[in-house]
Amino acid sequence: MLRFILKRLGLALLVALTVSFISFSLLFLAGDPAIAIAGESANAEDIQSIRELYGFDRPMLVQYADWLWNALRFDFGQSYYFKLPVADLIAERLSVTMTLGVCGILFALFTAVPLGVIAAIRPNSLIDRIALFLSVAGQAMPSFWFGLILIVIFAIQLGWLPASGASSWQHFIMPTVVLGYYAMPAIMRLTRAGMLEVLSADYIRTARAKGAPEGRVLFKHALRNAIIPVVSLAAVQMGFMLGGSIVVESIFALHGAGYLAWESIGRNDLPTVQALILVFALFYIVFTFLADVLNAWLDPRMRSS
Amino acid sequence: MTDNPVLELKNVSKTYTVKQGLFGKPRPLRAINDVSLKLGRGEVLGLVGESGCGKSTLAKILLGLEAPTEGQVLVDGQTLAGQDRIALSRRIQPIFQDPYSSLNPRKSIEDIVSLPLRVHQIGDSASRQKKVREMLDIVGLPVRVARSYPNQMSGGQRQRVAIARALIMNPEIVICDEPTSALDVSVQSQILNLLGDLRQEFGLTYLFISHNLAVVEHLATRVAVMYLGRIVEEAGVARLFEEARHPYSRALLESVLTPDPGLGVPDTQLGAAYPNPISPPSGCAFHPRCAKVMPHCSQIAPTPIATPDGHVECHLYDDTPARAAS
Amino acid sequence: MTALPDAAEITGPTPGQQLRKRMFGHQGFMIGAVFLVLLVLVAIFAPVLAPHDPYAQSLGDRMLRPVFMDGTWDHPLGTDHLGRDYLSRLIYGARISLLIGAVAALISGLIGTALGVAAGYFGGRVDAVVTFLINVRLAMPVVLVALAVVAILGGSLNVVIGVLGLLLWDRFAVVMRASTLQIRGREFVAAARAIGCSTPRILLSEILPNIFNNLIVVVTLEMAHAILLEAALSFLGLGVQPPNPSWGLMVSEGKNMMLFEPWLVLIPGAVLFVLVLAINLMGDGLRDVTAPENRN
Amino acid sequence: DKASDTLRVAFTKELESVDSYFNSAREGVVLQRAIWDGLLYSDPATGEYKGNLATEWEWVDDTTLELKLREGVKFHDGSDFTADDVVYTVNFVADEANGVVTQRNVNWMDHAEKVDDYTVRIVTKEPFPAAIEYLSGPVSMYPSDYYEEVGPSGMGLEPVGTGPYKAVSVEPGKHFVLERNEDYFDGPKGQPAIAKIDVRTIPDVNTQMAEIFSGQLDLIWQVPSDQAERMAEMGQFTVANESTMRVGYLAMDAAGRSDPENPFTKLEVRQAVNHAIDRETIVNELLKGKSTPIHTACFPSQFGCVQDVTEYEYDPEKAKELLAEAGYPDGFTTEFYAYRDREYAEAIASYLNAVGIETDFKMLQYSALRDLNMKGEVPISFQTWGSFSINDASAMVSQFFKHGELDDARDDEVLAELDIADSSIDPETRIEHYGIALQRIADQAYWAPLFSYNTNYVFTKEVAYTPTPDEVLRFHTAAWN
Amino acid sequence: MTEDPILSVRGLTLEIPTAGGMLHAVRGIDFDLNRGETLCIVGESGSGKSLTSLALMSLLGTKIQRSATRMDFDGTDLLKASRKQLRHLRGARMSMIFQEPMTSLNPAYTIGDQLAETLLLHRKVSRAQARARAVELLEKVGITAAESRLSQFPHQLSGGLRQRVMIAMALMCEPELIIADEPTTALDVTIQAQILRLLVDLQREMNMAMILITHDLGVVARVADKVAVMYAGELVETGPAEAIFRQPAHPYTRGLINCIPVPGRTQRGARLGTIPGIVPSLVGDVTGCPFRGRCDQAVEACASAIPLHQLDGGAHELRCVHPDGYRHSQEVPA
Ligand SMILES: Nc1ncnc2c1ncn2[C@@H]1O[C@H](COP(=O)(O)OP(=O)(O)OP(=O)(O)O)[C@@H](O)[C@H]1O
Ligand SMILES: Nc1ncnc2c1ncn2[C@@H]1O[C@H](COP(=O)(O)OP(=O)(O)OP(=O)(O)O)[C@@H](O)[C@H]1O
Ligand SMILES: [Mg+2]
Ligand SMILES: [Mg+2]
Repeated sequence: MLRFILKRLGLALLVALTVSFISFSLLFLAGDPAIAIAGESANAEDIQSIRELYGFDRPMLVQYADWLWNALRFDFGQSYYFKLPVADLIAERLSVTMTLGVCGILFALFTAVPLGVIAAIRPNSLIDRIALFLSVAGQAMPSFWFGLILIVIFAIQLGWLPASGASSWQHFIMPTVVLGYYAMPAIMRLTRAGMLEVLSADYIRTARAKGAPEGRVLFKHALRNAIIPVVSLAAVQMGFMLGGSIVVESIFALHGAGYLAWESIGRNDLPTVQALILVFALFYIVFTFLADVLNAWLDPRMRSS
Repeated sequence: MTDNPVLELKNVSKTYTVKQGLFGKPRPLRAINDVSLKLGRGEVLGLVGESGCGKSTLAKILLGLEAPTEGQVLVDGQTLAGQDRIALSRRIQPIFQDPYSSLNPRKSIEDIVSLPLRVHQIGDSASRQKKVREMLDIVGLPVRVARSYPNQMSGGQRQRVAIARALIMNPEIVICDEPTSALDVSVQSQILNLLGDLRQEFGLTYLFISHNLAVVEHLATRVAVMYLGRIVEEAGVARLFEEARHPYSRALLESVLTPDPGLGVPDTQLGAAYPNPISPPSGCAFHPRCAKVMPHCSQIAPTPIATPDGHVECHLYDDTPARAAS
Repeated sequence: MTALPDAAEITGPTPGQQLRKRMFGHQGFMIGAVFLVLLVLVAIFAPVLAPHDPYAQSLGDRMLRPVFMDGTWDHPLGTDHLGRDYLSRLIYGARISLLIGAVAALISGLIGTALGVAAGYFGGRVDAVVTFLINVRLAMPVVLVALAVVAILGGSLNVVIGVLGLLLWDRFAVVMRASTLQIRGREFVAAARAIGCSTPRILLSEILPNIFNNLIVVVTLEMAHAILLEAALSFLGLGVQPPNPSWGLMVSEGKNMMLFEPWLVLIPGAVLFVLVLAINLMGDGLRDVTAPENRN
Repeated sequence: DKASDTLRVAFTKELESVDSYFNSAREGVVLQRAIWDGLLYSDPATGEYKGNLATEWEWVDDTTLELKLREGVKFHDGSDFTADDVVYTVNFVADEANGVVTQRNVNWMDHAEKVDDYTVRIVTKEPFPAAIEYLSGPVSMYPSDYYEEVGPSGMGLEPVGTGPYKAVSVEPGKHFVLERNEDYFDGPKGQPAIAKIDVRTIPDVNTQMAEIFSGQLDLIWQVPSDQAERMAEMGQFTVANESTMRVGYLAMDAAGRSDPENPFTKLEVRQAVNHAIDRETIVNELLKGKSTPIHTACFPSQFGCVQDVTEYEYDPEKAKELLAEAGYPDGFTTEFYAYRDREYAEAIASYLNAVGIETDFKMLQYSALRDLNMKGEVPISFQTWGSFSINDASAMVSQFFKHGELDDARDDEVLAELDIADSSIDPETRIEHYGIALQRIADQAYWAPLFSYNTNYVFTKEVAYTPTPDEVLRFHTAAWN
Repeated sequence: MTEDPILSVRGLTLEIPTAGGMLHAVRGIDFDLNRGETLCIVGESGSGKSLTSLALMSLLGTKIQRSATRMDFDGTDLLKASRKQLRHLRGARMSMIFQEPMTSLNPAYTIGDQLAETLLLHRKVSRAQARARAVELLEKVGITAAESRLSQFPHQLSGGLRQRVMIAMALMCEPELIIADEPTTALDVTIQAQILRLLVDLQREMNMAMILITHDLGVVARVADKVAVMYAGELVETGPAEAIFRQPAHPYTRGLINCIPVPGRTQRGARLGTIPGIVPSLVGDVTGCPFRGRCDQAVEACASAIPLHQLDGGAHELRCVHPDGYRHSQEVPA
């Protein structure tokens, strides 16, 4: 188990390193950051001096090594735009995004897993069909559009919920739904498919042949096995969600990391964008890593190997 | 024994590295352990042994699907590695166990059977078609199946298709890896009859792998018994079935349940400990299950002892280690 | 000689026939397919169907309401913020969405299939490298990276298609790898090798036909994915550029007046939803009809 | 709201820094006017200059301005405002090495000298007639000890000034809370009426509107015309419209920097572009409010912005003819860049398309477009310029036609005229030479000036506020009804 | 045989609705089973053996329709029993062992948990007592170091061991009837012999009735007291093992016996007997003898209803138009 964790950790680090390099080189091509720093009224000399000041005239690999070295110490440089340390900026905004992500995944799990289980218990029933349609429709719904519709209905027409901001739990309801519903279909399908597969497994028949009551068969014997892949998927989705929070945060004016990313792209604020890509990637990597470890722990076949 | 073997294995070993679990440590697994075998022209060599003992691995090596880690495979006295794989595949053809997975479900029967011809660029399409029809007839399939797909056929019919494909190149050697174990007995007998007929008609040489001793007895001329990657006993079929020497061979024979009511279930006197191929027992790999185990069996690995028509690998038949131990 | 009186009639349908029969019998697939075909026809015949020039602006006729909201039949779905006919723009917009979906899925399909099949078939190091690449790709936040790249290169149809094509290959790789792995273990592949088939031949004529169904399923799903992503990028202003009538862009433009003229947002969003739903229904249907448990 | 004596306002843009020298945003100007004071003050209604932190001022020579400071003024941190603060502030911002982002606002100053505790001299680099305007606008006074200690980033997080409001809470880019400065001196700005200002950044206009509908905001501004119109119709809000100094125009690559062969090097093509666009309709249908069509390369109210130059009326037929004359009977295709107001840019592109100029529309971020512009890779673009609310033509025409990297005309004649106009002290001379330059720009159709912008302010009926034409929200003039 | 049979089945019919129509998987099966007796059901793949066994345990999926004129287990009418009654029967008084030892144990729980569960479900015992019983039974099925096995997971055991665990699990509550569906098909021949022997010994010791399902005639011959030969959903021949093997009456039974090579009996290399053709489809109406298409004794009458003949004075029953299973010269071949 320890061996597994260590190997998995090594892989995670390698992935993180590669992502950081890709994101760095991608944005390296982005054009001249000096102009972004200099602002609207700078002249050519200003820009040249900024270029030298920040070391933009050095070769890319040198700049990358420099950046990476600093990044390892949680120093992602200064935001060109805010003139503040990127790390502080992101740290401050992450809480909103994390809250949103956690709420989103919980929303998805708490709706999708029961639905998937019910659908699997009664395949081809009305509930199953409804759940299936919901999942297809859910995946087809553009989240920006869904968000706008929710605002029109619940904030404007009904006035039940606030349209923007993050100052109370009500503010998180609509963003949570918009962010969470996108992960729902996948989780629901996997739960359903997993349950269906497990329910047709021989050991479920064994449990019934023992005289176990149906509830025990479903929850103790079936769900326990079906839930294992759902854990990984939820982690993957959580990683995606944080990256997908850009759209949601921009619609609901939540000042989270996603919104910061969008604005920073617009402002050519490269250190911030670079750091954010890395941070989002790290989240994905950490979540999948944790999920794998949790999986290994949940699944005795992996635990004991 | 054959002096002029068409196929010969010399000290062949095959080691896989297997990982246990997703990230477990890779460990070596000796699927085949220093095996030597000879196969004479027109012979049927039955290969028996329990699941995981290395039968299929041996078949794959003979088919050139896997390279042996050590040792040589000789075809007509020439090493297999040196020969052109394409040329070789004209002479050795396979029939696999599972007729459901051995045919490409996306191809018509005609495509499947003619594939060897096309690969080896033999004949034009008309002559190939003719040949396919002939072949289908030989294996007892109506010609109209040529346009069908595997999923439209029963298991027995599919196995016939597989046989047709194997024989269309007029091979000398056919490697049959449990060709009937997925079939019902009523179909099994058809396929066994067919294999027997074809052998006579075309003078084929078979390596016939099976775990069903009754089937082996019926078809084979010689039998090799495999245990954990080694051939522990090899003998002519009559000899083996009359007086098997190795305790494992005997246990195998005793386990055969003939349809004789009233005889009851035999006691094989085998231990239940199932060997793990990754960490095989020391000395004689069979010793933990052996009814006649002797003290030195767990320390010294037996070596082959020649018998009139083969060999056996058991300390019961060589007294050197016993003497050495005492 | 052994010609047995074989009573078995070979009457069953071929795999192709079976598949077609199941496809036509699958409700979801048919609904999706009908809608998709309709939308494709609309896209092809856009010049014939569109009542107006989708680019012709008339600043005096801005945001006229659609006919079901007291508008006139002259502009059945009203006009946008520059007085352009909404229906015509929607019709032309179908071209953009479909084009982006198709080409992006094609590009990513090629990349992902090549990687996935190679990983599945060759295993070992190749597999390790491809798996690593997939992990790296999955770790990169798609929307963020796409936005950044589009911001760098400037938004245009080609850039958007290229970026999406280069970003969405992961599912292809994952699915193709798994399918290949499964097929590779089948005995007919071993048989083909024993017969003497070359590796390219095995890949192309033995393996590919068997994973093609799965490929098609992923193609449809990724097409839908690409269309949605394009819309999201355009919505965020970093996708297809005006005056192209991208549906995402239309939602984004309509968004400004959302509180007063919600139909400006609802209509293009609904069309987008229907298109993606149709493709997803089709993909889902395909997945159902080609699922292994349905195979004989 | 009135009950809690808090005015809740929304900003659209994330403000990078509250330190007014380190942001170039309109929002920054708004906070600057609330938190700090300039030495002088310009009455937004009349344009008349008044003393603010300085009470008297006088040109000692062409480049030296002597100011007498107001006594008894205290910074929010309790320290006294003295000549040291002026000297420190001016010397700090005038030093290019300190990286003030709005260089144009400060780089005319060379340094400041202390004469006595309440008298300072500001020395300009060259004769600079617009100095008074700048001193009453963007140049505000910082506490020397505090600024020295915390620097721009500290000032951005915990700003300290003398202004009518003090900042009590700053979350960069997101949320600012200001409180009335109870000790505010009796200056020209007057005493603030509202106790607390709460500014939240809400980037989406719809959300802002949703919030004001649901009573979560009291005032929003920069509301697009369509929405403002609808909100006015609702009757629940006060909608006030004021013009701004921002001018929208098309810049064309007449100098052939992007490609010596590019169509815009031809006068007829540039004239055709000018004729192709229906400024009236755009103003009436899109911008509305107090916007007007513009024909010169500056904002009409700016000093020196003469109006009697060649005007190109909307005439698509003429445009097509001109294109044919230039050798493009079937038109041509060009990249068309823009960085804001996609709606307007799209409308303009559509007008160009109508006369045969096909546009490959490229919406870029400001910095990206500027980057391209400076490299000379932009054939035609839709640009806007707000002159930093400086009511002097130099803030616009001289910015772009003096062969800088953004100058796509590179006309020596224009350059010569502007040089004279910019550095002359004599108003008549200035007007004359700006006139010649502007006439030449119009004749050569280097630009296609289009329209001026306006701003809509929407606030609840509880709020009393009169906007000013310089697009600056002045909290200290707001009150409750 | 005066005592009442523990299990009595009459006219058991199972129908499965499919896309192509109703699949008549099992049609009118009758048999009785006495305490301590072993019944072997033998037949080709797809003949309905597993369905029959699941029907006895009432474990069929909801889709499959079960009907019968009589299905009694020791006085309980299985057809009318409530879910709760069934639950109390299953595992406690009738147990089942499945074919696939690899997949029949829940991978998520330890052997000990799964063994104890059966007892805890039916008897008021403590966990410790349940585990003690588990150890006892594991030892009984020949597993050494049983105590330490309790904490192992199924994947850590080999196939033979798992099947032993399955058997132990089935015996936890000392059931009166044990149904084993091909318990040894997936195992190696040597292990098969061990497991079968174990089953037979335990059955004798505990005096259980057993239904053993298999397609291996060798197994049948060695284990069965009674044999039921199943073909395409029907029992074509039933009777004492001795009788069936000495004098197989039904052409299908004869065909089966002739198919298999028997060392020492069939001539090496000689042609084996065959049954040509394949099993008929059972979708739609099924009339007459399902074997007639493959039968060398078929006559026209085979297409109509088939009578049941009693041989040897009752215990041996044959479902065939020919009273002794052979066509006689006056009958016209079909
Ligand atoms: N590709 C491989 N990688 C690793 N190990 C393998 C591989 N192929 C086979 N083995 C191992 O080698 C051993 C022999 O396998 P092989 O398939 O030859 O057995 P077999 O005798 O054919 O068994 P069966 O009767 O089940 O077909 C087994 O332990 C198996 O797990
Ligand atoms: N759930 C089901 N749905 C549809 N058909 C089924 C179902 N279960 C079984 N069948 C069909 O019923 C028939 C009898 O199946 P059953 O499993 O009883 O056969 P069997 O005799 O046990 O065969 P085997 O020896 O292969 O285990 C087969 O044709 C099978 O395809
Ligand atoms: Mg094998
Ligand atoms: Mg079965």
